[in-house]
Amino acid sequence: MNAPNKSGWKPSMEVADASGEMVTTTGNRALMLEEPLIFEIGKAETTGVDLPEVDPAMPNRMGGYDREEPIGLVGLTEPETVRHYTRLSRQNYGIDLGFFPLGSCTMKHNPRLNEKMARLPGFADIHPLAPQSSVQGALEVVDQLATWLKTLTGMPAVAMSPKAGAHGELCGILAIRAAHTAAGNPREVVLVPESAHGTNPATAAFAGYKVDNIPATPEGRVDVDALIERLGPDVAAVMITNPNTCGLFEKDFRTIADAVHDVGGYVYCDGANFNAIVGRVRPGDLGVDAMHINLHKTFSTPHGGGGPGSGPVVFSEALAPFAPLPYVEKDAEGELRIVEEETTDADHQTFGRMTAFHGQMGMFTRALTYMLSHGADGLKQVAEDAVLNANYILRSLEDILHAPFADSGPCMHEALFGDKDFGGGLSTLDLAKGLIDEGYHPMTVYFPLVVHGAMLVEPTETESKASIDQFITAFRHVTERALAGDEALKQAPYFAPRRRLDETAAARKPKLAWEEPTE
Amino acid sequence: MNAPNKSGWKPSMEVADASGEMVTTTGNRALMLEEPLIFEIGKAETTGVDLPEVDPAMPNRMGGYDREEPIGLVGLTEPETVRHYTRLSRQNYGIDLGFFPLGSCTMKHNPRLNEKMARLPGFADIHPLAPQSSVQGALEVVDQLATWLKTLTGMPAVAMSPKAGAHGELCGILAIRAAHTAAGNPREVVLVPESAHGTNPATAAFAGYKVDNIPATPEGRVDVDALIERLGPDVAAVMITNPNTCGLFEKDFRTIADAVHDVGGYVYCDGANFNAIVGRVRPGDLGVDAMHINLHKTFSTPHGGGGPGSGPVVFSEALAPFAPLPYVEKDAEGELRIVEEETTDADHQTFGRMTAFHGQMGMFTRALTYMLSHGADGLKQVAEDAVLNANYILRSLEDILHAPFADSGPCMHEALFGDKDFGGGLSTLDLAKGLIDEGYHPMTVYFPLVVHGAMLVEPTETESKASIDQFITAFRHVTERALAGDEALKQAPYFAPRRRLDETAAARKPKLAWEEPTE
Amino acid sequence: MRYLPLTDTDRKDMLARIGASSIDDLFVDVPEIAWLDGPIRDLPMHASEMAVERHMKTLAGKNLAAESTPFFLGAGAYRHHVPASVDTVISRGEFLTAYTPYQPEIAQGTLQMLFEFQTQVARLYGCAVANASLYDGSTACWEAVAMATRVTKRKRAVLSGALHPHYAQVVKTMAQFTGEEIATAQPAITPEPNLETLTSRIDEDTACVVVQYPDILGRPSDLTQIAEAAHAKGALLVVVNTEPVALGAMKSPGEMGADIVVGEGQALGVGLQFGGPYLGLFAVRNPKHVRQMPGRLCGETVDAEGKRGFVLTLSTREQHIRREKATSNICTNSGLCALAFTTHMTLLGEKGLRQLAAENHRLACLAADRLEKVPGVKLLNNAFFNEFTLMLDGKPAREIVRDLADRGVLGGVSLGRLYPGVEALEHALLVAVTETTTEDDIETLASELEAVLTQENLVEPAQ
Amino acid sequence: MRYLPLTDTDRKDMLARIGASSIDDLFVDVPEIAWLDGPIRDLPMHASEMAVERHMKTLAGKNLAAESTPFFLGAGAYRHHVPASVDTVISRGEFLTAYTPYQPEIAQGTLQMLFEFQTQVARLYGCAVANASLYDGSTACWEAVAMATRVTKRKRAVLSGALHPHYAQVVKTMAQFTGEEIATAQPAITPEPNLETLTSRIDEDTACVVVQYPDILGRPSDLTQIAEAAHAKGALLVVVNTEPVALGAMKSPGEMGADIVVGEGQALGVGLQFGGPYLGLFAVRNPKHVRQMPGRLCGETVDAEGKRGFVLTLSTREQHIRREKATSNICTNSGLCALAFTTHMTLLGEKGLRQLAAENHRLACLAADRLEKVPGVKLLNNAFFNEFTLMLDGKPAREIVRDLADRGVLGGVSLGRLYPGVEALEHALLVAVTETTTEDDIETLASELEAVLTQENLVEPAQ
Ligand SMILES: Cc1ncc(COP(=O)(O)O)c(C=O)c1O
Ligand SMILES: Cc1ncc(COP(=O)(O)O)c(C=O)c1O
Repeated sequence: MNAPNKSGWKPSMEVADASGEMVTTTGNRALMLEEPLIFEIGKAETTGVDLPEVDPAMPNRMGGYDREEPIGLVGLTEPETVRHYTRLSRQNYGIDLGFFPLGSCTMKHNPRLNEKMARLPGFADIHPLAPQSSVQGALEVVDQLATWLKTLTGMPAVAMSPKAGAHGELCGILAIRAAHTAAGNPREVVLVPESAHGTNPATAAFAGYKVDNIPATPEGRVDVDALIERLGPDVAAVMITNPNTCGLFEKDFRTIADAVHDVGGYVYCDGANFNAIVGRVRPGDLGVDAMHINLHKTFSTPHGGGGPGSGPVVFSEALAPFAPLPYVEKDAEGELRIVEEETTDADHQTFGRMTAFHGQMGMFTRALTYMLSHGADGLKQVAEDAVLNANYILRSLEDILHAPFADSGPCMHEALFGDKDFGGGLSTLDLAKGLIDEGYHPMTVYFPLVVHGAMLVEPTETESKASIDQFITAFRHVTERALAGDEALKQAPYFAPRRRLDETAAARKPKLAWEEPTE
Repeated sequence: MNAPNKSGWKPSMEVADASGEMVTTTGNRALMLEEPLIFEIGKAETTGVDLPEVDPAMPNRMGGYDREEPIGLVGLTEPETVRHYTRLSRQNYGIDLGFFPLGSCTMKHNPRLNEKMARLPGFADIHPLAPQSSVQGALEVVDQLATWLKTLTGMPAVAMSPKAGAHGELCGILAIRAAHTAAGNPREVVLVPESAHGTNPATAAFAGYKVDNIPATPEGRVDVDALIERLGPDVAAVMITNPNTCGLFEKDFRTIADAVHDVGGYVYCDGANFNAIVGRVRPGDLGVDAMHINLHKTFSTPHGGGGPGSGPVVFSEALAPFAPLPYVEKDAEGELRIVEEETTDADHQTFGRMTAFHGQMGMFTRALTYMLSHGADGLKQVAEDAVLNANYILRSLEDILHAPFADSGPCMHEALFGDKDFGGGLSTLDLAKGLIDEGYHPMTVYFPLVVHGAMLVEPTETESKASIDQFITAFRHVTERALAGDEALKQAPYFAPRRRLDETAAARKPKLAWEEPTE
Repeated sequence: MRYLPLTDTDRKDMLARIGASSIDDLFVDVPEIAWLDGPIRDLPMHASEMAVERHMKTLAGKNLAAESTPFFLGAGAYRHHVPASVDTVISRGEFLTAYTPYQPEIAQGTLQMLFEFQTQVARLYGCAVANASLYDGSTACWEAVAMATRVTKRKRAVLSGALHPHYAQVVKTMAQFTGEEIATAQPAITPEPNLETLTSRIDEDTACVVVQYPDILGRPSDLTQIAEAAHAKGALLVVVNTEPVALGAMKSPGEMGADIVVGEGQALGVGLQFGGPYLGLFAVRNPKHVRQMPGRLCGETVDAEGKRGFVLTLSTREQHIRREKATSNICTNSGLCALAFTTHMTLLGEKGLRQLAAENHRLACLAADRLEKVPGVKLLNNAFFNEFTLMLDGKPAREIVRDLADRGVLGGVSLGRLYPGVEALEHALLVAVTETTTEDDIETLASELEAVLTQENLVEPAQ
Repeated sequence: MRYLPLTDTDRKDMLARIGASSIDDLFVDVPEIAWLDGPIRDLPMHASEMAVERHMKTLAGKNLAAESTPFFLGAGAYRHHVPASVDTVISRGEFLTAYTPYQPEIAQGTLQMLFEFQTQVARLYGCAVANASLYDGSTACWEAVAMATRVTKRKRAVLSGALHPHYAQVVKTMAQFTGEEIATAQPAITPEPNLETLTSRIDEDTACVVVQYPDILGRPSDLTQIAEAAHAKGALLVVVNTEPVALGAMKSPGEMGADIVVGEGQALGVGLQFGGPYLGLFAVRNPKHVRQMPGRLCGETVDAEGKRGFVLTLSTREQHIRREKATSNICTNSGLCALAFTTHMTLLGEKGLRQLAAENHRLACLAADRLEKVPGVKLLNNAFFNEFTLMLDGKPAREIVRDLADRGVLGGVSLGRLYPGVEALEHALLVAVTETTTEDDIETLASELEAVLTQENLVEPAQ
């Protein structure tokens, strides 16, 4: 492992300590370790598994398609493998390490019981096409989770197969499109607020719709008048995030929903922020027709550095018949079964299949475990504590930072700030990088787009008051430096595994796979 | 978590970066995070478990011994707990992070299959006193492991219950004492070489023997003449480590053994270094009467920051009858059973019980998994690679470091150096601390006592050549600085979570438990 | 509650700081109509870890785990032995509890692993560039079709009849809304795929032709021939692979001229998981196509001190920058599954992957030979890797699979399950064999299959 | 082989650098008589992970796991629910694969956790200082006796008859070699321990009196009374506890005057593990005794910059410094088990531990009430925490335990197992009840016990 001069680290780049006296030749700094690429340390002939040697005389019935050229892979033994990934992992920040207030992403604690349950062979080691009598327990998980989701949202139906939030959005919009099509006209436009997450317009476009933006009011909510103004027979749906990405509850959601329904449109609610209201508010009571739920946000399944997620979609009566295949239902004998075939009665006009199998089972077991752990009372407390923590942060920083919607009422699960008044050309990005040095993962920056230099801080309910207090202290400190125009902030982070990375260079001449250096 | 001003970190102790420009208020340095004590962040009323509230009206049959005063414990919720220990863990070095050449400690890779097998409920969730018919698989593990150990060592018997190496030594010495006692006289003295591990003399004394030292020859082996000279009817046993703690094979072991046997004494071999010869040499062929095997060294069970270990002891025919209780044996029907009662035939004159139950089952499953993985061929390769790596290090550093036994022949599993010729008052300790900055765990220092400023480097077989090459480069670099008397080394480490710690102050006024600060 | 650190005192103090008199004050913006008092009814209250664990274990206990039975299912999801260290790696909190690497200075772990993953996938597929993962093979397949329409500016996709039917359905589902025209067919039950029929369907309007390799019946095809036919008409060849282990023994699609190669990666590192989460792999042979790719891409760069580092790059293709003009709407992908895959692949390496593939093929040959000997069973395939199609006499294969399950054998996937209602296919059984299959398992399947087939032919069942 | 990174090329290159012509050259110092050619016979060759996993799972499958059956065993090893996060913590490579913290600058993780552990144990036991762990409760018990002889410079130890017999045996084993005189007795089967008998055995030569609390029959005793009697003669009181959960409800030994408190810690975090690895706890009430303690101690200090940090301290007591004059020969202890214990204890906290203890006692009371109703069963104890002694009519309890096991119930530990051959004790059954016991389990035990006892009284067995 760690051959000299193999990593990006060049021998000439010695590390100096504060006094400038101490240097290391390895590039390591005690427990902050450099690590080369597997291709720099692995070998084609090394392997970390023990399998029989390939016998060329063995029967070959592959039809003459033998792979003769080297594939170009390298192997590591198990000790090298464990060390490689352990060293890499130590260059990462995670919730387990500290506060991770990434707004809109809901970085809450991932309970370890969930992980343990998902690994039971009875869940992890069953095939999606196994005879259904042999997987009744798995189907019960799907069914119980579906029941929780329907009850919590107050909606009559749920599609379990979507693979993440954006896939759920797609599911919802496709159901809407199918419903319109069944009624004779798919319509053309989906209305999306300016503050919406990028997946909303992208999804609508992916499903073949034109996207029209709806402006926000100065108080950070959807401009209801502008929206109603825009409604018409061409509008297939509106997609509204509630609580919205400014962290506010859309008070007029019901009014909007009624107006949309009046013109024959459907209401899609982006439920990524359901964690703020779970157990306290049922979207079904607000006129929602379809809403995805990110199990990896509200229901604590881990983000894993970018997935997997899971995005079940709850549906109103109107859209339920159009839900995708497959789904789980109870037959006459009370046995659960997976419906995989299209049927063509009025109750079942499915828009089809969105993915090969039945959804993110591994996430279902985790989410159900989480729900059973909290129960109805605990989930309500989850929403309340998440909202309390966010308001506490909002009110503890509004005096020093620009808080554009501070007067719009309490925030929900996240607090939004802007970059006004920073000195010396300093930006939101500089403040974020300053927080890295303080031991935090920065908040979401430059989103939503409606606020200049946006900083979206979402604490979640799994953060203690002491943790939040320390964060506020650090955040105030870095903000003061930004306001004072402290030049040093421009170079932050100083202590992370890497200083600021050149993203422009990366995009200009993309290097997306390793190649043997030509020497 | 991480309340400000709670950890040892004082707000005044800001961290400065290399340029002296960047400071943090939290004391954190990006991913190197400070962490307070649980007593500073936990609360008596906080808990990370969900159990029913205590009902004071509930029946109480504890006889009036209710605990009325507060215990003084604090709790953390699960998110806080996982974060607390994750942050602490990141202040630790382990094999998973990098090279850990701690001589005599055999820090080899801990295969993850071992961990997985040890956690199977069929092994982890069975009671030591469960009816024996319900734990036949567990007894098979003990029996199979015993067979491996006897076969690998070429010895006829093995006691499985000792809990670690030192406990194994005790087991061996007690058996020797029992054998002598049975023969009429326990004798008085145990001979121990100067280079022996501290547990050897401590054990002999713990078992009621006087300890006499045997000197070493200039080539780093036991002085055979001096030893034979000292032999007599008062000598109960000699304890010899082979390969010894200078990393050399005791060539004259057999001669010594014969001489000891001639005066009616027994030969105890400290088998902590069995990893150097496993699969290649059977101690039984060398005249050993008793030898412990550290499963946590040779057979890869993890050290866990100080244990648990496991120290089975193999016995010669002469000592076998005196082995401790309990042991596992096959009855007439081929069923395995645990023998817990003293019997009094010639074959069974047990010296008694050393520990409550049957030994370190959790380590047995791991060690057996390891043995089955390697097989007889793999274990031989283990020894060979361990020895090859050590000699490679010896020969790559002997030109620059004092290598007192470089001419004594090849080393076995570890290479020993001394501190001669360092400049500027620099010591072995300074060199060790310099290696910390380079990203390594230092070798064993100041042991064995026979070499001044000893540095005992044990690479083990699970290190790649690239890893060792990089270590050699770094070690040479730091050595050059030591030879040159580089003052900066005196302050190392610079990059670790802590700079050098004041051990004298710790011992002078011991603070061994947390106390609420009186303010 | 064990996951909620705030104490009642904390809550009171915090409300005071906020200036709210109760938590309800913070929900004032919720219209009255949506207020609930008390926890939502019809749901249980919170429970201890022990109680929840009991509940979940009871459910798990109602499933027949593959490890505890002779097991021959494939059809797009393969059971391989996953080394224990893979779970160690993906359980590291720093990987498990991280988000998408938006702050690269403290996400080099995820980023470097993705760069390595991309390189491995590209090489496995014989391509230039792979992305950082999509949801699964089936959605990757649709993304490939969509990309092909962007690249060629044509709207028609020709799907091989031997493409996994679920994949074909996903493509058709999407296409019905977006205006692509999808030409598809049912698989022809023949010992070798009929490439002529397929290539004859390619025309000047064809954006791409989509072929599975090995196909749903386990048959390999000469992709070179299809590539030539497609390229001749200016169409792209999209190749789908559902068993990456096959590419440890068989020529890569890239080598044979595929333009886009997509697939399912669960076979390495991820496991069966009842169908998800899985791992969508996506690669292109021509680096020029990179800017049309969907999903995240990790690229190499340097930091302010000149040290090598990695970042997410070319994000102007993506929804968070490009919104309605993005190449895909995907956001969260399959990061942790990619980590599991890359860890497993690193453990294998070139040598281990080739050995693994050889061992799969060896056992599959053994199984094919043995099963062919069962009266009433015919082997369809001329060639296969680790999965093949058996034609069974008597009742539909779907029922035979159930009969086998009643005897404790998970004997394969019936085409009847995959193509419900299609009579022509209902006697076909797909049998997959991997390194986890023992010779005893094969023997058990053979004898139980024989028993089931024989029993059926008796007038009065023996039982 | 998967754990060996050297390639044959590496080996050749390295031999060349060393100047050896073959690996055998490096073993020249091994005398010929001990040379072996080829791998040792009679042992299998290396095997794949999959093969080894199969083998081990087969062995595991032959054991009846406590989780899968009504389970009532205790007698020094208790089954409690261990939160899932404990395993997450102890599986962190930085903890799992570290050594004893000899280099404190890069071992603060282990050191701080040990400091916290010591504090928790000291408080639980009502003591001033606890060490960083010993092997298990039984060896800790011997260490306490040995320490008492050092402190008092006397050689006689009085052991309560109701001390766990294995613990008493360990003490006696050691004492036979080191010259201590051990006065012991068999437990008297009485509803309360007879302290008079015990205290009457203390004299001017007594170094310590050793009492278990609650004792082997589950009975608590008034330690204050024994402490007074001991102290009156200048002897120390050593108290042994095998169920730390009890101290969440019951007065601590330290509060009642114990001088040395030792015990088994497996009940928290560690699990049953068929008897090991377990966790020896060791604490002293009087800080003056610290320098006579065995084992490692972690202490607070500061680093060169004045930051708080932790180190192993007072090592002049230990074997690696003091050699034959050390207070104990212990080196490797139970570090990772201490981590499991402290993590579990941190999750519990004062509140959770008290709740856990209350729940254990509640269920134990329920069980005692129910089991007493079984004909032929009498409850011995006047008082108990979560374990009590039943006196059974008919055949020896040891056989009844086996009969129950045949019926799938692990019904308790018979005194016959613990004191083989002692007739006076053979009808006693120890029954332990924890929070993992359900009311159904209790009902099952009651009815099966009734069935077993009844059956036995029939002339012809019903079965
Ligand atoms: C408001 C909002 N909508 C949608 C999404 C997309 O969800 P996913 O990433 O699961 O596809 C996100 C995720 O960041 C989000 O924050
Ligand atoms: C040579 C030697 N002997 C004995 C021991 C003691 O073994 P343990 O720590 O398992 O008690 C050690 C451990 O370091 C050792 O290196």
